[in-house]
Amino acid sequence: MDGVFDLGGKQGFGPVDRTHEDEPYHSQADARAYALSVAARGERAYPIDWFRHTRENMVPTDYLTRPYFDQWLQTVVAMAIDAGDVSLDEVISGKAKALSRSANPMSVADVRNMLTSPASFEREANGTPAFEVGDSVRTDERGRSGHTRLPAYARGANGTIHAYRGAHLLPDAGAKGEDVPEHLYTVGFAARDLFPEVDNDDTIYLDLWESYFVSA
Amino acid sequence: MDGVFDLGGKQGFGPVDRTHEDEPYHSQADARAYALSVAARGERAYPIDWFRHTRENMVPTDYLTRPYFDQWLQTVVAMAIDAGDVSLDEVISGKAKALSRSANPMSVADVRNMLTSPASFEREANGTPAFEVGDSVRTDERGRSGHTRLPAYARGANGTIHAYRGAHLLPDAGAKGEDVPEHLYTVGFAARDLFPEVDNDDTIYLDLWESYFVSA
Amino acid sequence: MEPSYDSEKVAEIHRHLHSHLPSEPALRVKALESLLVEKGLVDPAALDAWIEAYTEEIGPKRGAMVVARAWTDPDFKARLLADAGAAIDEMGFAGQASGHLQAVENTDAVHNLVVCTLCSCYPFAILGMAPPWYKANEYRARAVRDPRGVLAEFGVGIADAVDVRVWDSTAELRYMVVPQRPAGTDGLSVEALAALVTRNSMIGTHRDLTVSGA
Amino acid sequence: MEPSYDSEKVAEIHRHLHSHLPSEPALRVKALESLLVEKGLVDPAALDAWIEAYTEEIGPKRGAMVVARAWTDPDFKARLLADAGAAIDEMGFAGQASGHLQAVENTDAVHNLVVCTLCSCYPFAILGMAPPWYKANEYRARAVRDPRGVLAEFGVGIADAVDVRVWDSTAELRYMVVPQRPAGTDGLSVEALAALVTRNSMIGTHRDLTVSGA
Repeated sequence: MDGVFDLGGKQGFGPVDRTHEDEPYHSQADARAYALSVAARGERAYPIDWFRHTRENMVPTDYLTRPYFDQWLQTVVAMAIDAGDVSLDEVISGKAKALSRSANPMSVADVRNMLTSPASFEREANGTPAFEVGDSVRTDERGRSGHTRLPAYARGANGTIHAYRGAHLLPDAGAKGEDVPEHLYTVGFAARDLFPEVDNDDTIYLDLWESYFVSA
Repeated sequence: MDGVFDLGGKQGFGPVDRTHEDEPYHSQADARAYALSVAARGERAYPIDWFRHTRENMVPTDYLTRPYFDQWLQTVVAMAIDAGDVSLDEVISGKAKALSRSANPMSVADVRNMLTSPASFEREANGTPAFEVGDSVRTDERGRSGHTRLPAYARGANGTIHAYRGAHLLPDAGAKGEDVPEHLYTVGFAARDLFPEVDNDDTIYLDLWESYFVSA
Repeated sequence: MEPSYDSEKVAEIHRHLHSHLPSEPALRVKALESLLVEKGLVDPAALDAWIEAYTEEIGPKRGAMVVARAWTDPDFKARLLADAGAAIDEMGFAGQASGHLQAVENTDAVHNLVVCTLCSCYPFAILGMAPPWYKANEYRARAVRDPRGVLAEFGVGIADAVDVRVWDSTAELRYMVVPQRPAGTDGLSVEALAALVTRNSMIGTHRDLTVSGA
Repeated sequence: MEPSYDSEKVAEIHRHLHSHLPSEPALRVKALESLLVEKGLVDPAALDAWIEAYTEEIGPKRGAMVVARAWTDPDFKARLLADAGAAIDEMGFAGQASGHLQAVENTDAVHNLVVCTLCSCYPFAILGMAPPWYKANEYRARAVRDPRGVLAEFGVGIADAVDVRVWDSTAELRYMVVPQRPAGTDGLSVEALAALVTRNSMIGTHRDLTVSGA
């Protein structure tokens, strides 16, 4: 998907604002928005890429102007409306018509469990990886219509396999509710091959799935 | 330049709002902003692409959220500050410190003249055009660091020369204050070659300069 | 002084203006107008002349006259399709952004649509002020990627067999669409025909003109 | 019901929420919290547990302990660089977004910088909440294109001879930078060393740690 969220390499952005950098939450609303967005995902194990794709489909100017966890919260609410756990009318009116049929909210024990249990996105591979460390690869030129994790700045670019990472769930499929393991690689790109004005030897690394490459 | 202004093909944008479509100006402020932005460019013949590039360098969220002529006006004011016709302090304080040394504002007669005198951007060509109607061309993959007029959606794409348009001033140079004539072509691209989800035979036409192509 | 042609410098100026000018558009415009007039950089009479030109004089009626003449005068139509800038000059309509005008013709098999994805370029001299939707992010983003979807929102259905041609006018060429002459208009005068031609039909977001002018 | 996995549907829901929810962020959050609690979709005690976890318990001190141990324990450092997820699990720090953690080491010749250009992914379990700048458009846009310029804004000058490696963590791998141990710290305890490690040094926007901890 091409959209305003794909910010890497976009020009015209000014200095990085470091306000509030030493507090975990920059406001009370920020803290509540964070907690709500993780707690309300609770019972449903939404694929992480359906969450990301739902966020990507926010009104573009909201995406670029609203606080980060505020966006998470709206995304979780949009997913809940989509899945029928709450209705758009209820959210807009602020009046609950009935308890959610599926209501079985995340408990404090669930929270403690999630805080100590990292999720794994690695799965059994189908077949052997096509590339080895040191191989040259070229990325897909035009991107994909739906959710995908090849940033626009690295499309149609030549890179080198830096590491093989096993088979991970393919985000493009995850955003459609499908579990598709695919070989994942870390790929190094010479910054000068990505951005015309670069005149140094810096390297940009991206973790990319095998189907994002067009040829060796 | 890669930036939020390069909107062609970006996804996530909703329905087209047709409010105020039958009035020349959607508000009094819109009318004033238009008039100011054309009148204040007056005496200085800023290259059109310096104007465009200055607009492209607005704060990105302003670009996406502010009215069109409001953006034009701020762009003209930014160019005037850059050129020293007015100071940033004067604009921010709203208090003129002195008449502009260069003040020789556009008159009503100048306006009438501009309203009946189309500008030409065609110039004497240097050399013969490299391509003919019907030739296949491929556009540059990575764009340019500064102002340019090859939209991101048509980079690294194969197209066909539809028409030769003579030599026109190259925008990339115009944004740097340089007059560089270069052969201009109208190029047709199959929509299906630009956007993965397209399944029809529609065509997108773009007017592109010869240096935007990498090979025949 | 001359312009710096320095991207970083103007970006920084924009950031200062973002931070210090009123955030409300009408107040911002008013503040800038006062200063530019006071500095002597703008003559208020010129402002009124610009506004009036596109209120009273220059608008889509010009384009409609051009289209109606093309429908009734085959020689003019040939000249229009060959060099639209020169053809509209014959009618006294040459002006802003018409120097490299191109006319593209709808047929039973072709529908044309005009956009400028990079900055909303528009043929002012022949169509007047662009409608807000033409300048909107939504139209600029979607017209090249989903022209049929955009057209459907405008109430225009395009049969699968009809090719859509989108003209993304990002250089100095400007485009106007010559819509098809509606049936049942054989006896009409050029003026009556012009009254049937909508502004949107000349951008391409309207296709089937009717004798009722809807 | 199951999710629709329909982009258009959720985009339309977002547009409704854009139009109908309060435009002020704090009011929007409050309104949604009331409803989600009333619907029984959220337990207020769980909200407090989430907030407290990242206020009281999980933060960059964890990462700093990992770095200090790596400085003083070569075997641990080798395990950390080979499989950071497993290594931090040894220390009881495994948690959110640490399942595929990678540690990348600064040297005299290399400086590492971490970003997520597509959505601000961050190793919560080991660094706590991401600072606002990490999630900001500016950092996401510029860190891959002009890392040296961004670093200069953070007061970090990088010699031409030093290679910058930017890790754009858009998949499920997360990255932490292992900064260089400052000179003059030979006699310090692991705890004292950990106190020298800044959060930004583990993201890469700080390079030269000092014994004063600045």
